[in-house]
Amino acid sequence: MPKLNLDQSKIDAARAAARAIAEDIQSFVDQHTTVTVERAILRLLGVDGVNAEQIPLPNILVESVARAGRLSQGASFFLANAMLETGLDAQGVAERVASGQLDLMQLPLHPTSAVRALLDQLAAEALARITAAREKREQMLAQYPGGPQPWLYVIVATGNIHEDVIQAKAAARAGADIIAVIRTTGQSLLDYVPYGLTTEGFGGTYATQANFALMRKALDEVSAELGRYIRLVNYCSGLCMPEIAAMGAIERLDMMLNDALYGILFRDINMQRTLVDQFFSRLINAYAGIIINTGEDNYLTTADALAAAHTVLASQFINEQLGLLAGLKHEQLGLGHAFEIDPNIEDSFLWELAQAAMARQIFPQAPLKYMPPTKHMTGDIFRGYLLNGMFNLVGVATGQGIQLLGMLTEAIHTPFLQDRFLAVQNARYVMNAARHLGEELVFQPGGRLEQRANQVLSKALELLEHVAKIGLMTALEQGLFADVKRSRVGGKGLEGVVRKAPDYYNPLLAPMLTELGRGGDA
Amino acid sequence: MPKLNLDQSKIDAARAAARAIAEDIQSFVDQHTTVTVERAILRLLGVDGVNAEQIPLPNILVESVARAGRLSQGASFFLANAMLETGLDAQGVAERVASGQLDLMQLPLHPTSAVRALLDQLAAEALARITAAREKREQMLAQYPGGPQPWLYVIVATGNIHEDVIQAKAAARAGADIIAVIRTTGQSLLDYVPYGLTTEGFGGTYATQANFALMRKALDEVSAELGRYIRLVNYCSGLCMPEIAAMGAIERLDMMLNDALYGILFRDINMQRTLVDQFFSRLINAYAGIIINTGEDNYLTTADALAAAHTVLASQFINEQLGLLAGLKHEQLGLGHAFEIDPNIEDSFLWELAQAAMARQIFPQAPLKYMPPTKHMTGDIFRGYLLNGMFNLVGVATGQGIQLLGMLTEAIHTPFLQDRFLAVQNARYVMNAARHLGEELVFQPGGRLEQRANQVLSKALELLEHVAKIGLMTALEQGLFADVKRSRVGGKGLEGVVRKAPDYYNPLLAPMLTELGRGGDA
Amino acid sequence: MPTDLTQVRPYGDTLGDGAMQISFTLPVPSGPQAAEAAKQLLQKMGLQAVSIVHQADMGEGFTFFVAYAKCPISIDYTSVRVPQVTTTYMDFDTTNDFIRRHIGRPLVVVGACTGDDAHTVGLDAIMNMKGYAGSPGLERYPMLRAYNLGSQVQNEELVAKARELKADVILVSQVVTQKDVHVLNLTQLVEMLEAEGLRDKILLICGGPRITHELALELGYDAGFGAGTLPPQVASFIAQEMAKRLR
Amino acid sequence: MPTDLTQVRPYGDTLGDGAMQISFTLPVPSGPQAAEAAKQLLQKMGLQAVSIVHQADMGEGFTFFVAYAKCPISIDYTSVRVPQVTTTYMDFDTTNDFIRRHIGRPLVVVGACTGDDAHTVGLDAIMNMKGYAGSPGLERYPMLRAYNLGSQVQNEELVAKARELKADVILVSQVVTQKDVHVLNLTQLVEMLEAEGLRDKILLICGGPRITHELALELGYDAGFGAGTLPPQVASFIAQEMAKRLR
Ligand code: B12
Ligand code: B12
Ligand SMILES: Cc1ncc(COP(=O)(O)O)c(C=O)c1O
Ligand SMILES: Cc1ncc(COP(=O)(O)O)c(C=O)c1O
Repeated sequence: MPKLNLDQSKIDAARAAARAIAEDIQSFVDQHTTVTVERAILRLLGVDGVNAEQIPLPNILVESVARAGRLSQGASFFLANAMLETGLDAQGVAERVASGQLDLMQLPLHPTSAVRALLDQLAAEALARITAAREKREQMLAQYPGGPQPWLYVIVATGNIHEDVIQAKAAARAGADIIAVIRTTGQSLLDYVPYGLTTEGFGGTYATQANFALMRKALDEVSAELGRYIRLVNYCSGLCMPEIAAMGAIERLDMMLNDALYGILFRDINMQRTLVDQFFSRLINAYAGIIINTGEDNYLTTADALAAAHTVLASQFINEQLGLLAGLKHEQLGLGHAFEIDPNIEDSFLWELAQAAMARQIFPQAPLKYMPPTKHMTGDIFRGYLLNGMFNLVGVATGQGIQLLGMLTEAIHTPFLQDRFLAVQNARYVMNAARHLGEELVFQPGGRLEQRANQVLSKALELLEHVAKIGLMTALEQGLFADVKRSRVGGKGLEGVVRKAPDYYNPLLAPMLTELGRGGDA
Repeated sequence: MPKLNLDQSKIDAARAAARAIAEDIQSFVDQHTTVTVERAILRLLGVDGVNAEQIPLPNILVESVARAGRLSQGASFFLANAMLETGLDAQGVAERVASGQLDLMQLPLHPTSAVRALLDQLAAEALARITAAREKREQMLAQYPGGPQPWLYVIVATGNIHEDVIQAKAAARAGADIIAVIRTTGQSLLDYVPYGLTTEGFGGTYATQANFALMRKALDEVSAELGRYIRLVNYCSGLCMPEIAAMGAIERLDMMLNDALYGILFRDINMQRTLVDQFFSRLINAYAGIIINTGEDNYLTTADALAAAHTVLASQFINEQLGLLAGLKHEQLGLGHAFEIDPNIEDSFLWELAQAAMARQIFPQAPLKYMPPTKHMTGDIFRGYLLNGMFNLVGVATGQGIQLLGMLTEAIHTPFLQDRFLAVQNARYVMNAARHLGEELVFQPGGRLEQRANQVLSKALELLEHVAKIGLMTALEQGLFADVKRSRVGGKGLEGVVRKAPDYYNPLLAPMLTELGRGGDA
Repeated sequence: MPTDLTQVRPYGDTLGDGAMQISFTLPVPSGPQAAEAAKQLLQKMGLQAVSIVHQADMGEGFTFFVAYAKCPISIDYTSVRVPQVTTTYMDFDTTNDFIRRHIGRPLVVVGACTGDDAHTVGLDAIMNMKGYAGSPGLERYPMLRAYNLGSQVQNEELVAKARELKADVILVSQVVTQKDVHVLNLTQLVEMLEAEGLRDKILLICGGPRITHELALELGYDAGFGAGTLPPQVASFIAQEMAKRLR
Repeated sequence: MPTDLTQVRPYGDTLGDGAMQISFTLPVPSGPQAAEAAKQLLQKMGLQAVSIVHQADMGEGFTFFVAYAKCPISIDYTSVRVPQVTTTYMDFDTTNDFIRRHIGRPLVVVGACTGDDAHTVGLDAIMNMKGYAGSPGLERYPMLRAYNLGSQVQNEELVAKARELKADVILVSQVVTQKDVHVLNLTQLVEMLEAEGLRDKILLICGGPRITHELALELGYDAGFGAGTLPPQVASFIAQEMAKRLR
């Protein structure tokens, strides 16, 4: 890969500042739980399904614990207690609670040690299921290895899971390596996860466990047929991050959109809520061997990509450190960035190349997630197709990990089958024709690209050191990211955040952290 | 510009071999004239128009001299003699000959010195006209300077000059720097130049002096309006190379397709004929300040672009040396090459980059003419648009001079207005976005690109040294270029070649050669 | 060859040639029969000289086509009327003066991205202080009192807020249009305003990249603004239209 | 959701949605009226939900449009018949054997790019020794005596040569199609052969990227071969068709 002469001391300092920021947040996280963290635990321990009003049973259970003011002890305690009391399994208990036959909070309490022993056993079973899924992935990857990075990532977004399946299979056949099922607008603000196979969505399809399973099955079939493992992606963000992580871990998703700050900045979700949720969701993702995709590209949809380039880098550092603290390996950190500089600017291609090469060099092990032009796409589909080609060229020349393919109709509609097909053709041509370009290019020492990259690095360092000083929450309050100011107590979902009691228990936490280690090598 | 470490001694040896090849041909050329050379002289001295059967008067005059077996003395001698005899001007004489009122060959002969004195005077007037056109160009270029190279070159090819004018003006407004009016199929095999404004052509428009003038006028208007001088191109090849050069010199064309071997290889024109014709046509182009475009790209439409790359380079060397011998300056040598490697080949983009950078380095002063993908274009217009974009990127990154813009519909039809517009948009985006890329890129020393370029250079040297040994005509007979074997006495137009008599006189030759110098700095 | 504007036809390289480029997908497997079906389909649409220049197998029984054809239909350009906002364009100062003179008080403007739409960039471009493409946004106008409620605002919420703030004008942005969700959202708002007896009291404006003035009128709005709208266009319309209504 | 093949419609992202992409130029100056004219033109063609997603001023009073729309027309795929060469595909050896067995002598094949057409690559691909895409060309077939006359061969010349060589088969390549010059050239050849009483004695085949079997039949040829043709396809046809005729 082409090498930029970057100031290593600044990289180190930036990483240290991000570490400090992340550790500060982690101490807050460690003291809290949320309704969705608790629901995720229940799901992993075996609770699923909905009642007649389509309310998910995990919600009903957690709700009843919360109503009693006992969520600070952890919902799973009451579930296990009820299991001991009734002799039912988790789902049996949940169904009886849902039907009103059982009230979790009215049952006699079994000795804590007995309850925890049961919980530990359920947790072990849950983790075994996740491990099984993970091993199945590893086995399939060994059997059907994919091509070289950048992997080609496309979205399906019809709103109807059955239509999505057709489109996903067609995309895989055309050459896509990764299929993301885009979520319907608005799902991220639901404080529950919808249930079952769904056929109605706007701009995307509901993320449900049944939808995950159906798509996974279809992709497994096509993987076997093509001899190439096709990865599946969904959105682990919004008000239900940990629950979606749990579902994805069980249904063997391979990647999850999962950012520490996205919900706060772009969905006005309360920052305490998101910061706690992201940790547990990432822990699950880490354990499941899922690659997360962070959302730095979103900064550039509202801010100018040249002016705000350093905020992208700063956020990458923060996502990296928070990710490592949640047990993720570098190889699981699909840090995001994007090709969003106004294409009409002279030398814009140079600045894109500089940014992409810089990210590659600063995060050498991360499978960087590289987003295509979106903001400057117009109804001129020919120009759009070309922009996507230049983006693909930068992707292959700088060795990005995950290449989200741009659609020529980005400014018009969610992708048609043919738009996606053309996008894959575009990437395949460019990446094959320039396969080893990265090895052949050297950048002029001290030239425009190097200067630009060092500038961006310096500004990111400045920002990170400032944030480290004031703390991330204050920085968010001051609008230091994405030009958006968010109050510590504003936004959606704060009511779902609970301070852990001394006797709080999450049976999954310890085994996962023990196995994963925490904080990586920073 | 990115620099390849090429073996300079091989470049020098290749150039020396080409020089030897060219000088050998030049000694043949110097001993011959052709019907079209003579017609070109008459045109420059003032003969124009057609008779009732649409036969051009220059043809009628030269025909009558040739019929009398006196062409070896030069047709202009008999014209001037008739002028002295009749007191008419050149056109007056020609018209009377055409109407049968006058027989050039039946007139008493005036003393050679008197005839030559008149010819020298007519020649001086002719050269003054050309110089005036040239100065007008220089003045317009000073007043309306264009943008940086690569200049954007597009074709119009409706068959109808009036429709062409509309399309040319629209293209200029869109951002094209150069307009080429493509010639109708078949014109190159006509041994005369059609006359007047024309509206019927297949795959192109007739090259006539009236068409040249109309288009020049339209482009001058649009140049003034846009404050950017728009260059006009036509085809100075086929059986009438020198006549078209003469017309172009008078009507202020700025560039001419004008190759030493194209007609032989691709139109089966006799080699003696073309080699004599190319010399005089180039002399005129040189004097008129016209940039020639050579046709090496054509090798790649029939041969494989990877395998035949060295024939392109070898031909560039030969065209360079023949051009210099005809008084052209390096700055007038638009040597051709093309982006024609099968795009499905892995690393094809690297090989294109290597070839383009190599040509740039070996011919540093020449405004290289870079042809777009044509052979591998298909009905997939989206893919085509992208290929053209990659071609434009190589063009700007390697500093090509003249960029022929590819059309997304290359495999389908001659360009629609919108195809050309999209092509210009494509180039403008890519070249602006990568304006200084060339200054920032360095190629890995000893890497794939450098190795490839040196290989091509070595093979070209080998070929040139072999051709120098056997002579160019023998090489053409043996099929060493473009896989086509041509006989020295086969093909079209040999009957129009005449060995000069000792008293042969071309009044333009000496003053042009004196002013231009011959052979440049090799 | 001056164009006859009463008979305008697509143009490839010759006036009247009718040239068109078309691409589409058919849910049939790739092959000669697919190409023929594609051709016949275009012929059935009335196109002539249909040439299927490219087909590609997209898998799962779908085939992609690129075609060129000639359209024999022409249109009378001289009689084409565009439903357009007819108020005249006024700049920042003129608009403020106009409101001062003709209305005499600041107008209250409430804007939101409604339903689940979270695309705020367009509405922000119109409303935010800093404005768009060099023109200041509505918040900067002293004679407009502009409230930007942001994204994913439910229609109920918007109506309540409009009532609370005694809004003169409501601005709605709709960017997501898949399955015509924008039509749904926009229609629901009109119905709510009507049900609450507010519709007549409010100048109702919508905007977004797929919104046209024509569509807006159809849906019961007073105006619609599409891609590339600048804030002063909206401010001019508000000022002049409100003056007319309050006259 | 299995596709109903008797009612096939273009597909965007939902079965039956009719989605189509169209681009074209109108000879009218860019602006809202141009966009409206473009839209109305497409509507007049029967398209629905027409959305002009892009327009660009191309100068000289021309405007470029990109549109998406829904095509309400469907086609009965099950009843689509493709005029296709019906002979079966045989490889090199099989074809030679076939000629040996059924005809008993080598067939004489004369090929040319006619008129002003100088595009020899396609004809060479079919005829040259070295062949195309891995298949040997007709010159390599021992049971074919193939003469490639090359480019820009006038029809007179071709007919004369065919007579001289006692050709069984004539192959004509036409690549340039601007202003339908290929139709002109191809038709002229048929007329000449008829005038000379040769038409019935010769198997007449044309080819080129814009040639279809259907077009060839219309023009009075026995077969037409389009883009991507391989030499054995042509050889198979010649062998089987000649056998039938000589039977
Ligand atoms: C930026 C962007 C985002 C950002 C939005 C950030 C933000 N804070 O706004 C993010 C990343 C969050 C996002 C998310 C999504 N997006 Co989005 N996004 C875009 C993108 C790239 C640009 C939009 C934009 O900012 N344009 C610039 C502004 C200035 O233009 P504008 O909106 O047209 O506004 C102008 C005019 O229309 C007008 N105007 C607009 N509103 C109003 C209102 C009034 C009153 C007036 C007078 C005028 C007016 O004036 C403005 C100035 O001229 C477009 C693609 C594109 N290139 O257009 C997709 C696009 C709009 N998104 C799309 C989708 C589907 C989504 C998602 C639903 C995908 C998903 N399932 O996750 C999500 C969810 C968002 C949600 N809940 O709504 C689709 C919509 C498809 C469709 N037609 O239905 C698009 C077209 C992309 C695509 N092809 O799929 N997106
Ligand atoms: C190479 C080429 C040239 C070369 C030709 C070299 C040569 N010796 O053949 C050169 C540079 C000389 C050239 C010149 C011109 N060309 Co040219 N050229 C092309 C190009 C790039 C590729 C054609 C090709 O070789 N295809 C590869 C072969 C293998 O494919 P094919 O021809 O389709 O053949 C296959 C089948 O069709 C079939 N087939 C073909 N013939 C036959 C015959 C029989 C009997 C059978 C059975 C089958 C068969 O089998 C073949 C193998 O599968 C095309 C654009 C493109 N990408 O298609 C333009 C193109 C064909 N050229 C075009 C034009 C206009 C010209 C010129 C007239 C331009 C000008 N005014 O100067 C000139 C003049 C040539 C002339 N007098 O005819 C146009 C034609 C437009 C139209 N539809 O009318 C095209 C489409 C480019 C464009 N968009 O403008 N050209
Ligand atoms: C990290 C991340 N999460 C989630 C989303 C999707 O957002 P939502 O589901 O909240 O609409 C995005 C959007 O691109 C993202 O980048
Ligand atoms: C140098 C040169 N001359 C002439 C032509 C055009 O050929 P003709 O006019 O002989 O058809 C070309 C074609 O590209 C060319 O490259």
